Amino acid sequence: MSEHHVDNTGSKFGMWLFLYSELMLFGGLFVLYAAYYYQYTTFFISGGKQLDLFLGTMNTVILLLSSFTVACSIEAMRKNSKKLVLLLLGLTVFFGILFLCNKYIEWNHKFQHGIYPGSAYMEQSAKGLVIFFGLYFTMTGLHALHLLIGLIVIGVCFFLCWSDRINAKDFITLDNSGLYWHLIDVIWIFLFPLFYLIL
Amino acid sequence: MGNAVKYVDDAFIYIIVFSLFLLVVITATMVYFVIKYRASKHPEPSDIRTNWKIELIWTVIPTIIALGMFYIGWQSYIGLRTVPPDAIEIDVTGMQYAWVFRYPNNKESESVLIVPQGKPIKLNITSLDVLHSLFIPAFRIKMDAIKNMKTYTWFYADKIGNYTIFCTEYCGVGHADMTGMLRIVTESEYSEWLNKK
Amino acid sequence: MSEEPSFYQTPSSNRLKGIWAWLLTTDHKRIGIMYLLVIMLWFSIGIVLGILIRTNLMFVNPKLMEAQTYNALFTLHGVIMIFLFIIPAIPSIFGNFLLPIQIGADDVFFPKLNLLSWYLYIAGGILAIVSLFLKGIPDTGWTFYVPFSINTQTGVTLSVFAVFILGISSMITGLNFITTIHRMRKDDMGWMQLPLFTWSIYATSWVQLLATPIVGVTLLVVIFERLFGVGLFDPSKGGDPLLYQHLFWMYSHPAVYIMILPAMGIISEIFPVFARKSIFGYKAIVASSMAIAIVGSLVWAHHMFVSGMSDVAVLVFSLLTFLVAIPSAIKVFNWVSTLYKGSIYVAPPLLFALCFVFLFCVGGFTGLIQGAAGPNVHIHDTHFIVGHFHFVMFGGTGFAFLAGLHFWWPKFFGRMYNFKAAYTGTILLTVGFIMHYMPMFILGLKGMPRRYYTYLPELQPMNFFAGIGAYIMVGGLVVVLINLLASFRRKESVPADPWGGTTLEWYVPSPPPLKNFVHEPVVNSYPYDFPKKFHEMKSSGNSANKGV
Amino acid sequence: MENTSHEHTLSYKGLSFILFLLLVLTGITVAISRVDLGIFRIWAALAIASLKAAFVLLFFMHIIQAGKRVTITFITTILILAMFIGFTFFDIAYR
Repeated sequence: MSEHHVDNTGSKFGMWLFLYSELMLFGGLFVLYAAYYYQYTTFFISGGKQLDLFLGTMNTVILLLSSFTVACSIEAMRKNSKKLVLLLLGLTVFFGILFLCNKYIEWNHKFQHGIYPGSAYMEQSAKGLVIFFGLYFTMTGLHALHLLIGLIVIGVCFFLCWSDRINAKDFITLDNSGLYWHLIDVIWIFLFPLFYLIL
Repeated sequence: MGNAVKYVDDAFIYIIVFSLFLLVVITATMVYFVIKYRASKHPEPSDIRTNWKIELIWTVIPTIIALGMFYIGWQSYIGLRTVPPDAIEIDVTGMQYAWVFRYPNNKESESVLIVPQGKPIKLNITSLDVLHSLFIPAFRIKMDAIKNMKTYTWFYADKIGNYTIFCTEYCGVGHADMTGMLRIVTESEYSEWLNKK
Repeated sequence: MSEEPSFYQTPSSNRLKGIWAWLLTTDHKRIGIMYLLVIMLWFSIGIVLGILIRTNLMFVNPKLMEAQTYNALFTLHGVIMIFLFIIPAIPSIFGNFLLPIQIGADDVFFPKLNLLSWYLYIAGGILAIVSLFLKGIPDTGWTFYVPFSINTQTGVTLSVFAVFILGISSMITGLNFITTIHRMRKDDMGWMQLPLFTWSIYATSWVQLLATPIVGVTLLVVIFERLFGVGLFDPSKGGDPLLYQHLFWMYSHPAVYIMILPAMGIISEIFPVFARKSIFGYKAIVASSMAIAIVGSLVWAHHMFVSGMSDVAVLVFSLLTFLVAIPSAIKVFNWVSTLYKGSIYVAPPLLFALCFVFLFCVGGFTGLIQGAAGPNVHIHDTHFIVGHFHFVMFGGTGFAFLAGLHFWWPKFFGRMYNFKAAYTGTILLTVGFIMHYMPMFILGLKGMPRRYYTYLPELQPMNFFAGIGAYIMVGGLVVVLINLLASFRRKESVPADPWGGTTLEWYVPSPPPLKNFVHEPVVNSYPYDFPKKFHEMKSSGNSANKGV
Repeated sequence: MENTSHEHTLSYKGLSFILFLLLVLTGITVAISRVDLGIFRIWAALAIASLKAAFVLLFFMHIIQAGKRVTITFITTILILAMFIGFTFFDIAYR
């Protein structure tokens, strides 16, 4: 009978199921985005122009790099080169923090121009613009929150690798954490054009 | 033109009759089986597992019945949505907790809607605050009132009398008191009232 | 098998003692029992609130309560009954306890996650209570429609967050079950050997997994709206309240299927056992479960026919609504046909199941009336709706829940209840139920809106009558529940298979031991093979064989 | 017990190549956003984003190696989300 054997395929399947639910979580907001884009196209274009394309692109590149380092770290784990794993995970955390710093700069910049939900400036703006920035803050905010959680997860993985509790024989935790991190990347891959490139 | 109400009622009757019939058949069959095949009378059960012909039949027939119900329901809905061109347009505004009606000559009335007999009436509905819903059961009409959005409904004012108006979208503490009165009066009475001050 | 200690005597992890053996357990059976306890508690609270509401409506004039109190009460009644009772009840109690046993496994795939989802459920419940005392009882109705839910001063933020947490709990349970069914079935149990209850839980779990996050994020936006004024749903800032309704029903309509699908699963288990005969059309029932789960996810906007939505959408969603009725009809026909040429023994579970079929049919047929676009306009948001969904939710899911409770009670606790009291309770409950909810259809057709603490005086007799029905119904319910509790006072224990069932849970002792199976379970090539079962029972020389 | 860990996955070199492709695609999507494509603006951006996401899913997340079960359920999920978005437009687009 089923003794507690290790079923990595099962754990991974469970992780994927979790990722589906995350997709649907953002999916709800994508429904909102699609509907409001249809309704307020011109305002979305003018709103998009007010966003910092350079910072947005930088963040895309940073996240792609971090995804790459995570993918490599799993490869390195498979090859049992612990030092490389730690280096790559460290890099990932670094990229993640860099992303959040960029986000902070960007949001801060917007706030200083009075662009934030419920601000006096927004009250006077056109409704389409309020909606655009409402979506922008909600979606990138939720994304940043996920990234923060991802950072903690990757950080924990770092220490587990350090103490050999994740090792070449059993690295399903790292594998699954990697999946989560990639999903954050995938979501950003869509958020980036939807907000920054609608010009 | 006063047929919108009739169409809706016909749809009701059509669906209810079919449903009642099926309900009775299903329940009766079930009870009959329970009695006929009770263990004391029928100790040896047979081993029937499936029968694709029957499955197919009772998939197709309900589908046809359901599509029939859909069609008749949709037809009656079209009647509720197609406003005759000669309709009198009245603006309706819902607010916590009253209805305000504005007539073609900009006269306003609160909670009482007065319309002339023998005319189709179009109601253009909006809201000042939260969601409301204008409901006149006698004419089978209901439509939500939404801030910054225009919705409409219409009815044919065929019989003189007083009819109750309800709010059916929950809107707060005064929700149940947000009722009004629809008064259908004669043409002359209406114009007299409309042009008074 | 009496030498094998039951799971009650064997703490599941380490050497936990006393209360900790429960609170820190990862045993799916203990978690199921813990759910049972808490969910029954919430159910009782919900019933009390409901009876208060109906008592108030019995009379037009001497008012039991103010409008604000009434609004708070129906909000609480809705939130508790939906999010804390009906949605979790069957998957969390019966799913947890039985699903692993039915597929021959010793636990769910993620036992710790399972415990976590229980704690999330508790946390959500506690948060819901806290929200009452912090900022006043929410008064929005369980639907939290914007913009009212954004504007009202009551403690909506916290209760919405509570619902969000309950959603996560439900989602995790679904995730766990899907993985369990995929990965932990006995090797020789293929998809067409799964018991129908497991199938229905499988279909339900997918809905839980994919639909719940949508309402999760929607409620988060409502919270952002209340805290920061984002404006996404606020019409005065350019938001579109109809989009809230779309997103809300995108979850909450499928949630109806989260409630009814497992109920149908229970009924599909009970009918064959008490007819001593295989379920009629196993594959058709499986297919209709999946069809309901999929098509049922695409009919959400039939809650919005008068919301100002486009007529095209009304057309599409009305059509789809009628289509989703068909798999439900197929199931009903299959259940009834199962009785044909059976050898029927009307034990309490079957009596509940028979009542279920009748009440569920009434609920389903009145649902057709609402699916039709024209009639829907008239009865939307009236008492007709209240009657309809109580027939489906209580007459359907509630009765199936009670049926399941009577069916598996011996398996859970190893004790049998008194049959006579169970019959009496069931009859009282059903009669009261019909007296209580039938008048609502007429009230609704006459134009009595829902969520009104008062009404037109001419409707009083019928409301009074409905109120009497409510008291009879609750009386029946009390009899049923007390009878179940009274079973603990009986000394004699129950054999492994008191009913003669064919699915695997009847091959383990009642209550089961920690590892569920004393012997390696044998999977039948057909899960409802009654001739084989009879043969086994004869050869073991005992009609109620004590474990295999 | 199936085990995915020994199935062949991309080497560092392969992963680097995918990263390179992703960066190039990012460049392209930024570049064409400067061109006025009218209503195709959003579709072009989404097409490139989908391509990028596909690369991440295929080569970083190894969705194929995770088994048929994952591939099928993933596609189903995406389809359901697409239907949710699409069906909303029965309302939005005809209001």
